[in-house]
Amino acid sequence: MSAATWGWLVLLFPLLGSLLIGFSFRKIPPKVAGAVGIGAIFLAFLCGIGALIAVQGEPSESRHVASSLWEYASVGGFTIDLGIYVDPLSVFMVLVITGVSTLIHVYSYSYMQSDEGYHRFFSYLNFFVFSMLLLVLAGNFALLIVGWAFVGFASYALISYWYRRETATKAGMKAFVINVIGDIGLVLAAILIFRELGVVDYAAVFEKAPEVFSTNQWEVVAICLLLLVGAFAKSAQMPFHTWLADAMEGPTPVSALIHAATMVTAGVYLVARAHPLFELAPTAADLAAWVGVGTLLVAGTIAIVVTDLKRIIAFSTMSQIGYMFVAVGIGAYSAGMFHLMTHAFFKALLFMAAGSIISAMANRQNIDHMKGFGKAMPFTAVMLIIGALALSGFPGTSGWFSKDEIIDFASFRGGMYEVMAVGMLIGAFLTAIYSFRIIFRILPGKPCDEAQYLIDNGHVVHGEPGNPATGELEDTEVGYPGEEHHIAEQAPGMKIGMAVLGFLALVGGLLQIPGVDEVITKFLEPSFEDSIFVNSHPTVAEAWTGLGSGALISIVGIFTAWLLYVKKPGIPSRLEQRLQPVHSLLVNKWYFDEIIDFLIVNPVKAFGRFSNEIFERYVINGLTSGTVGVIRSAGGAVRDLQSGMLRGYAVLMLFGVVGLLLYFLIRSI
Amino acid sequence: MTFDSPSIDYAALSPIIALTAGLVVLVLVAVFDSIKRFGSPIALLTLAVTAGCLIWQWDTNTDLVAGSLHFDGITVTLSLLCVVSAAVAVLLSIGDPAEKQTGRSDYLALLMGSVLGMVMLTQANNIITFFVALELLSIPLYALCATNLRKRDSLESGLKYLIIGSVGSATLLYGLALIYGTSGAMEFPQIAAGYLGDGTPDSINKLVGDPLTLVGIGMVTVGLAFKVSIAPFHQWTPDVYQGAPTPITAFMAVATKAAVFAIFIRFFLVALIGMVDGWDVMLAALAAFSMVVGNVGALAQTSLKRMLGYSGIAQAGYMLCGVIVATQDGISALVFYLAAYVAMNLAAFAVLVAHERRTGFSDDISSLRGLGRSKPLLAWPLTIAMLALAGLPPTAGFIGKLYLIEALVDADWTWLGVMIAIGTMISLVYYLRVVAAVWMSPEAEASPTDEIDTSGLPPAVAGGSAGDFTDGQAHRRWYLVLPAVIGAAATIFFGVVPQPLVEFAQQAGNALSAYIS
Amino acid sequence: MDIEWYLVLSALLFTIGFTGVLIRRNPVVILLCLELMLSAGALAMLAFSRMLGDQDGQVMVLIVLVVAACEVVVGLGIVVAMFRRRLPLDVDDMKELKG
Amino acid sequence: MTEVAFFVGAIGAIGGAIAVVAMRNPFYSVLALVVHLVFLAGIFLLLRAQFIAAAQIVVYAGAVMVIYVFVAAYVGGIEEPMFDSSPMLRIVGPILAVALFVEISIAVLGSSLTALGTDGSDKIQGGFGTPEAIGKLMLEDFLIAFEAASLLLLVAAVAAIILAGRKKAQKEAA
Amino acid sequence: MLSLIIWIPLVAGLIAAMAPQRFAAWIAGSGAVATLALVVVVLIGFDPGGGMQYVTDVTWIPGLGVDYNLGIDGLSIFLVLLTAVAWVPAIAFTASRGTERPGLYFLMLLAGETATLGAFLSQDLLLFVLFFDLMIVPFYFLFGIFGNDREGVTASSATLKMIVFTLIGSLLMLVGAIALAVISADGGALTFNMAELTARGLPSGSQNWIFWLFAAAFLVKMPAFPLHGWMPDAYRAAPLPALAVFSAVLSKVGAYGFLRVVLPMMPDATELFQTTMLILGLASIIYGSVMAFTKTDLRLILGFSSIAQLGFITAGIFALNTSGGEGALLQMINHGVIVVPAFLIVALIAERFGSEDIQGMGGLAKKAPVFAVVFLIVTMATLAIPGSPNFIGEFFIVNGLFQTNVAIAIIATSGMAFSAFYALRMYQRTMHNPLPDGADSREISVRDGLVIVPMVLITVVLAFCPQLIIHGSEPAVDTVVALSNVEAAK
Repeated sequence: MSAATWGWLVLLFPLLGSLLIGFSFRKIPPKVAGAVGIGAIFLAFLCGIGALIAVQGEPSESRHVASSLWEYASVGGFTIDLGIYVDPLSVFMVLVITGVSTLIHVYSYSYMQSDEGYHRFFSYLNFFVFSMLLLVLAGNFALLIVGWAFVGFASYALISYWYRRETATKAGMKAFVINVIGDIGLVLAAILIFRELGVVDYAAVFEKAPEVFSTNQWEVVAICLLLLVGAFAKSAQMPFHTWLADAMEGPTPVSALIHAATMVTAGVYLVARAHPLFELAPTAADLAAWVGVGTLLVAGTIAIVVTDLKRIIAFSTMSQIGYMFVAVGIGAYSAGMFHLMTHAFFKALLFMAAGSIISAMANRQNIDHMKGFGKAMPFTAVMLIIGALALSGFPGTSGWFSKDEIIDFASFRGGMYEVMAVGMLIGAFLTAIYSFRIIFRILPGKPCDEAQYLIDNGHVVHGEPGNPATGELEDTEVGYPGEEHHIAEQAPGMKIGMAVLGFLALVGGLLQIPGVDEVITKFLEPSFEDSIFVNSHPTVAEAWTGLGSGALISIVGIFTAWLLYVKKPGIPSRLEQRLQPVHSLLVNKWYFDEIIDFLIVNPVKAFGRFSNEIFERYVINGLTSGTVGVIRSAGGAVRDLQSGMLRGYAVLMLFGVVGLLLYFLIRSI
Repeated sequence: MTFDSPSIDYAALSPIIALTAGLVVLVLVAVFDSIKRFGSPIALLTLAVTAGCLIWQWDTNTDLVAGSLHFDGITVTLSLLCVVSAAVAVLLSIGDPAEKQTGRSDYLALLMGSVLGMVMLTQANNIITFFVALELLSIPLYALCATNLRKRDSLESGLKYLIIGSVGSATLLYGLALIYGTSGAMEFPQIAAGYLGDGTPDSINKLVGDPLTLVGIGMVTVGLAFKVSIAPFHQWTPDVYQGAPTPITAFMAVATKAAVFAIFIRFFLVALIGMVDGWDVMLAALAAFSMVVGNVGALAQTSLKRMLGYSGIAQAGYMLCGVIVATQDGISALVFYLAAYVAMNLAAFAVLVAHERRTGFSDDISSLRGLGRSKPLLAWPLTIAMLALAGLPPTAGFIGKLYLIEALVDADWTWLGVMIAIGTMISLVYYLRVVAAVWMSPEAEASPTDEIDTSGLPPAVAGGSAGDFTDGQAHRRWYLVLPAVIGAAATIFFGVVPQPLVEFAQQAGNALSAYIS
Repeated sequence: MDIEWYLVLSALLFTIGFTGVLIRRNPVVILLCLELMLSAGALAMLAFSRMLGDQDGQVMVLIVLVVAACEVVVGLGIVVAMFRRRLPLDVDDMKELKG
Repeated sequence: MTEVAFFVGAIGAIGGAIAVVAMRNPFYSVLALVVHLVFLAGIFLLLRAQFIAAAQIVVYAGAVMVIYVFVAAYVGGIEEPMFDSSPMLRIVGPILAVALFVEISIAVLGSSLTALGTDGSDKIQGGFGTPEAIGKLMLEDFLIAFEAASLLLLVAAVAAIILAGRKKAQKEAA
Repeated sequence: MLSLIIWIPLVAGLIAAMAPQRFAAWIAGSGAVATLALVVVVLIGFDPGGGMQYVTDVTWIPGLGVDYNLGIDGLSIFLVLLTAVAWVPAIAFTASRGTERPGLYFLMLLAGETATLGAFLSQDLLLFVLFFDLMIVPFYFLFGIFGNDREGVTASSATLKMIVFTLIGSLLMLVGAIALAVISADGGALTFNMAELTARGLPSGSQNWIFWLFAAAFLVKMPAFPLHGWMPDAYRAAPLPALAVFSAVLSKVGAYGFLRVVLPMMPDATELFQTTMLILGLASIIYGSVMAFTKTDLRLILGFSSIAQLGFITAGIFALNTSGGEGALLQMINHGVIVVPAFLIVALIAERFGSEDIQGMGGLAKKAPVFAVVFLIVTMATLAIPGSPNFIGEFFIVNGLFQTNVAIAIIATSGMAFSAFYALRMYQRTMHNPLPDGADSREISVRDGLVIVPMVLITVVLAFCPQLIIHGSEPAVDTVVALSNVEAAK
C-alpha cells in the first residue's frame, strides 16, 4: 500500500472509533467503549508505522505523497481538495500523536473508570485524535484549517467535559474563542496565499513561493505573521496563552494528551510545515523565535510560583513549546521536532503522574497540601522523578538531548540568536528549579493526611464532591470520580501508560545523539531538504559542548531547587516577602488576563452594553418611535382640526380656496 | 316659433332613460303603501336594466343631444361602477332603519335620483349638464344622509353635508362662470378650442395664463375636490360617513368618487387640457396633501366608518394621480383603481352593515374582536378588503396601485409614486389594526352572540335606541353576506387575473384618445 | 357699464355670502347665505353671457335657480326634521361627529 | 343712466346681502334676502336677462321665500346669542373672506380679457334674453339639463316629504 | 412544472383549511412533501451551465407589460430546494405539537411557501415584487394570530411593526421596479422581463436612486443594520416553527434580490455604492454579533446572529466577484439549513424550561445526550467552525472581500470570533452548567428527532461536500457578478 493509503487509514480509524462509541453509548458497556477507543488509536498507530515503512521505502526525493479524495470546494479558481499530504514530517507527527495517544488512552481507560460520561470521554478523545491527525495530514491550507478548528473544538469539548462545572465551561469557552482567533489568522493567511499564489495546496504553494516572493516581501511576511497568529493561539504562546492554564479544568488525561503532548504542538508543526514561507520571511521567523524566548521565560517564572500542580505543569508546557518555537523560528526544524517528541513523552508522563497524585488527593491540586507521596505512591514517585529529570534536561535523559540541540543551533547562528541562546539557558535553569520544586515539595517528608490514608488503607480518600478550583460543592454526577474510585496508581492501565512513557522519556534521546545516530534529522531530511539551513548546522563538537553546558545548568538548577525547598525551606517565603511586587506579578501570571480584559474584553462588553442599552433603545427604536410619533402627532393635528364645528370646516375650505387662488395668481404673473 | 328638436340617439341615452323610468315608478309606488315592499326589487331591476343598457352600448363613442352629453368608454365604465355600488346599496338597505323609517320606495327613489345624477355626470359634456348632474347627484345624497331620522348623528351629518356641499357647489358655479367667461363656451371641446384662441401662440398664452382663467380653474377644482374629498376640502367626509346610514355611506364612498372622477377627467382632460401645465402641479400638491391627511387622520380612529372615511380621503388622493398624469394610461389606472376600490370598499361596508345590525349598531373597531373565530363569512371579506385597501398582493388593490404608479412613473411623476408608497405604508397601520382586531384579539367581552339580547344593551347610538332594527341573524342574511363575499372574491380574482379589469379600464382610457396621448 | 363692475359686484356678494356661512349659527340663515353665494355665481354667469352675447349662460342661471330652490327645500326639510327631534338649531351645537 | 341704475341696484343688493348676514333674527334675514333678490333682479335686467329677472322674482321672492318664512315661523325666530363659541372663527373667517374678494378682484381687474372692459353690447343680437330665446335653447341644446332639472325638483320634493312630511316618521321619531 | 411547485402548497393549504381539522396536518404535510419531491425532480434534471431552465412564460397582464414568467437557474435552484426542504420540518413540528385552528395555520404557512417559492422562481420583475410583498402577509397572520404576547408588546403590535417595516421597503421597491422598467423601456414597449431588462440597461443616473429603492426593500427584509427595528419584537412574538422558516428562507429573499435584480440591472450603481453596502454589511456583522452576545432570549440571540450572518452575505454579494457571490449564496443555503433546526431546538428547550431566557437555564445535557449533540452540531455550524459548510461560505465570502477591500475583509473576520462567543454561550447556558430546579431534562423524543435530525444531517452532508451546491450555482453567480464588475468583465 502506498503511503497515502496508509494516511487515509490513519484518519479513518479514530473517526470510526469516535462515531462508533458515540452512537452506541447506550448499547455497549464502558469497558468495551474504552477498548474500542484504545483499539482505534492503536490501529492508527500501526497504520502510521505502515506509512513510515511505505515512505522509507521510497527514494529520498519522492518521499512526499499527495492524495485527494474529491474536490471539496472550488470557487472562481480557488480549489480546495479533500486531500492529504504524506511526507516524513507528517508521518513523524502521526507517529508521535498516535503513539502518545495510545498510551494516554490506556491510562484513561483506568483513570476515568468510574466517571459517568465514559463513552462520551472516549468518543471525544478519539475525535480529538482524528482532528489532530487531520491537522497534520492535511494536504492544503484550507483542510489544515479544518483540522485546526476541529482540534480546537475537541479541546473545548474535553476542557468542559465536566460540563456542569461553571469553571470548566468558562475555561472551555476561553480556549475555544482564542482558538477561533487563531483560526481567523489562518483563514486570512490562506486567503492571502491564494491571492498571491493562486493555490493553497502545500506542494504547489511551496513550489511557487520562491518564484513569486522575494525575501521579506511584505506579502509573505504578512502571510507568515497570520500563520503565526494561528500557531501562537493553538500553542499558547504570548499573548494568546491565557487559555492554557485554565484548560487544566479538563480531566488530567486530557491535559496530558491535548495540553501537553499533541495539540499545543500544532503551532510548531505549522511553522515547520510552512518553513519555505518562513525562510522567505525571516522577519516573521525571527519574531516566532523571539516570542518563543519570551514565552519560555515568562512561563518559567510563573511556574516557579504557582501552587496548583497541574498549572505548574501547564506553564512548563508553555515554556517548552517556547523552545520549540525558537527551534523552528531559527531553522532548527529537526531539533524542534525532536524536542516536540521528547516533550510529548516526558510531559505526558508528568501529567499522568500528577493525575495519579491528584486522584489520591481527592481532586485537590494545591502542592502546598501535598507531602510524602514518595512513600505513599512509590511508582508514581519514580515516574514523576523521571519526568522531572527529562524536563530539566538532566544529562542522558531525552530532554537533555533535545533541548540543548536547540540552544546549540541558536548559538551556532550567532548574532542576536546568541541572545536567544542565553535566554534559553536561563529558561533551562528555571525549568530545573520548578520541576524539582514539584518533586521536593510533594514527594519527601511526612505524608500528608491523604497520603497517610493511602498508605494505611490501600485506597484513596473519598473527599466531598467539589470543584477543585472554587471549592464549591457539586452533585456527584459531575467530575467526581465516585465512591468506588480506588485506583490511584494501582490500576494496570495507568501503570502501563506511565511505565512506557517513563521509559521513552529516559531513553528517547538516544535516537538523536549528535555525531552518533541522528535518526530524527535523517528521517526528516526529505521534508526539510529545501531549507536553506539543511546543510548548515553545528558540528558534532559544538553540539557536545552545548550538551555539556546544558547538563551543567540542569544540575545547578536541581541543586538550587534542593537548596530552596529541602535544605532551607524558609528562603522561598522570605523571598516572597522581600520581593512582594515581583511575586504578585508572577502569581497573577504577569497580569496577562487582566490586560487582555482591559484591552479587548471590556471594550467589547462596553460596546455590547452601549448597543443594547443606548443604541438599540434610542437610535433604532427611537428612530422608529420617532417616525411613528411624528405621524401620530400629524394625525392628532388632523383630528384636532376635525372639531365637528361646521363653521370651522367652512373656514378651512375657504382657506383652501384662498390658498389655491393665491397659487394661481402668483403663477399668472 | 319653431323648435329644431335635437337629434337624439336613444340607444346611447337608454341608461338614462331606464333610470328615469325606474325613478318615476319608484316615486309612484311610494304613494301606495301596499306595494311599497316591492321597492327593492324594482330598484334592482332598474339598475340591472341600466347596467344592461350600458353594456349594450359598450363601444359607443358619440355626442348626445346637441353635445350636452358625450357617451364613451369613460361613461360606460364609471357608470357601471356607480350602478353596481347602487345595487349593493339597495341590498344593504334592506331592513335598514333609514329605509324602514322613510318608506322604502321614497328612500330608493332618492337613491335612484342620485344614481341618475351620477350616470349623467359621467357623460356630461357641457357646463350646464355638468352642474345640474352634479346637483342631481348631491341633493338626494344630502337627504339620504339624514334619513335615519331618529338618529341625531344622521340629521347632523345630513345638514353638515348639505351646507358644506352647497358652499362647494357655489364655489364650483362661480368657477364655472369664470371658465365660461374666459373661454366663451359651454361645451367642453369648445372650451378647449376657446382657450386655443385663433391658434397663434400669443393668443394661447394670453388666455391660458390669464389670472381670471386660473382663478376659475382653482374654484372648479375646489368644487370637484370637495366632492371626492380631497384635502383640504375633505372635512365633511369623516363626519358624514360616520353619521349617515351605513348603506348610504357605502354608496357615497364609492359611487360618488366614480362619478365625480369621471367629470374630473372630462373637464380637466378635455376642456382644460390646454393648460395642463397650469393645473397639474396644483393637483399633485392636493393629491399628496390628501394622502398625508387621510392616512394620518385615519390612524387613531376607533369608528370603522370614520376610519374608512379618512381612508377614502387618502384613496382619493391616489386616484387623483390618474388625472394629474394626463395620459390615457393615467385614466385607465384611475378607472382600474376605482373599480378595485368599489369591490373592496363595498365588501368592507357590507360586512360593516351586517356587523352593525348584529351588534346593535356599533361600528367600533374593538367590537370586531373575535370575529375571525366566530363569523368567518364576515371576517374573511373584511380581511381581504382591508388587505386590498392597504395594497397588498394578491388583491386588486395591489394591481391598482401598481397601475397608478406605472402611469405616474411613465409620465415623470415618480415623486408622486413615492408618495403613494409612503401613504400606503402609513395606511397599513390602521387597515391592519382592523385585521388584528378581527383575528388576533380575544373575543370582545360584551361580544354579542347569535341570540343577542338587545334589551340588555346600552343604546349604542346617541340619541336613540336602534333596538328595533337589530338583527341577530344579520350575518346569515344573503343580501348582506352576498355583496361582501362577491366583493371580496372580485378583489382577489382581479388581483390574480387583472387583465379583464385592465381591459375594462383601458376602455375608459382610450375614450380620450383625441385629446391626450 | 363695463362687465368688470358686474364681476366685482358678484365677487363681493359671493364673499358676503361666504362670510355669512362662516359667522352665522342658525342653519336657516346659513341657507340664506348659500342663496347669496349661488346668486353671486348667477350674476357672474349673466355678466359673461352678456359680454359674450351668448344666451347659454342665461340657461345656466335658470338651472341654478332650480338647483338653489332644491337645495333650500332639502335643507329646510332637514331643519324641520331636527326641530321635530328637538335638536338645537345651532350649527355650533352639532358636534356629535368629530375627531 | 346705466351707471346710476347699476349703482343703485348694486348698493341695494349689497345692502340686502349684508343685512341677511347681519340680522340676528332669521325672520328679518329672510326679508333682507327678498330685498337683495329684488335689487339683483334689477341688475339682471341691466344685463339684458329679462326672463331670468322675472323668474328670479317669481320663483324666488315669490315661492322660495315663502317656504323660508314658513319654516322660520315654524322653528321660531330664535335670536342668536351674541357671544361666539369660537371667537377665532369670527376673526379668521372674515379676514379670509376679504382675501378671497381681493383675489377675485385682482383676477378680474388684472385679466387681459379685453372684452371685460366693454359692456358687451356689440355682441348682443335681437331677442337676447327673451323667454322665447331661452325656451328654445332649453328645449334644443339643453334639453337634458332641462329634464335633469325637472327630475331634480321631483327628487327634492320627495326628499322634503321624507324629511319633513311623514306622519308615521314623526310618530316614530317622537 | 415550476407552476406546480409554486401552487401546490397553496392548494394543499386551502384543502387543509377546508378539510376536517384532524386531517389538516396530514394534508399540509403531504403538500409540502409533494412540493419537495417536485423540486427534487427539477434538481435532477437541472443543468448547472444551462442558464434559465424550465421556463414558463405566459402573458399575464399585457396591459401593464407583466408576464407570468418563471424559470430556475443556478442562482435560485438551491434556494428553492431550501424552501421546499425547510417547510417540511416546520409543518411536521407543528403537527406533532398541535395548534389551535390548524386549518388556518397550515393555510397561512403554505401560502407563505407559495409566495416564497414564487419570489425565487419569478423571472419577471413585477411578479417578483408581487411575491415579495405577498410573502409577508401569511406570516403576518401566523405571527399575529398564533404568536405570543410578551410583556409590553402584543403579538399583533409586534407583527404590525414587522409588516409595516418590510412593506416600507417593498412598496418603495415597487416604485423602483416600475421606474426601472419604464426608464429602460425609454418609450418602447414596456416589459418587466428580467433578462430583457438586464439586456436593455439603465442610465447611470437613474440607477443611482432606483438602487436605493431596491436596497431598502432587501435590507429591511434581511434584516440589516440599522433597519432591523422590527426584528426583536416580531421574533419574540412568532410561533417557533413559523419563525424557523421565516428566518431560514424569507430573510434570504432579500439577499437573493440583490443577486437577481440589483447586480445585473443596476451595475453602475452597484459599483458606485459598493463600499457603502460593504460597510452596511460590516456594520450588520458587528452589531448583530454584539447584540447577540448581550441578549439572553434564545430567539433574539438567533435573531441577531441572523443579522450578522446576513451581514456576511451582503458583504459577500457586494464583493462583486465570484468568490464573494458564491460564498454568499452558499451561506444563504447553509444558514437556512441550520436555522430551522436551531429554532425548533429553541422550542424544545423552551418546553423543558418553560422559558426562553437563558438566564436560569442550564444542564440540559444531563439526561439528554443526543439532544445535546444535535444542538452542539447546530451550534458549531452556526458559529461556522471550519469544516462546517457555513465555514466554507464565510471563507469564500472573506476571500471575495479580500480581493475587493482588505480592510473590510479583515474586520469582517472578527465576526467569526464573535459568533464563536455568542453561539457557544447559548449552547453552554442551556446545555451545560448546573441544572436548575424544576427544569425537565428530557431526552429529545424520537418524533422530534425525526423532524430535526434530517435538517442537521443536511448540514453534515454539506460539510463533506459543499461542492454539490457550488457546482450547481457557480456559473450563474459568475454571470451575475461579471455584469457588475467591470474589472472581471475585462
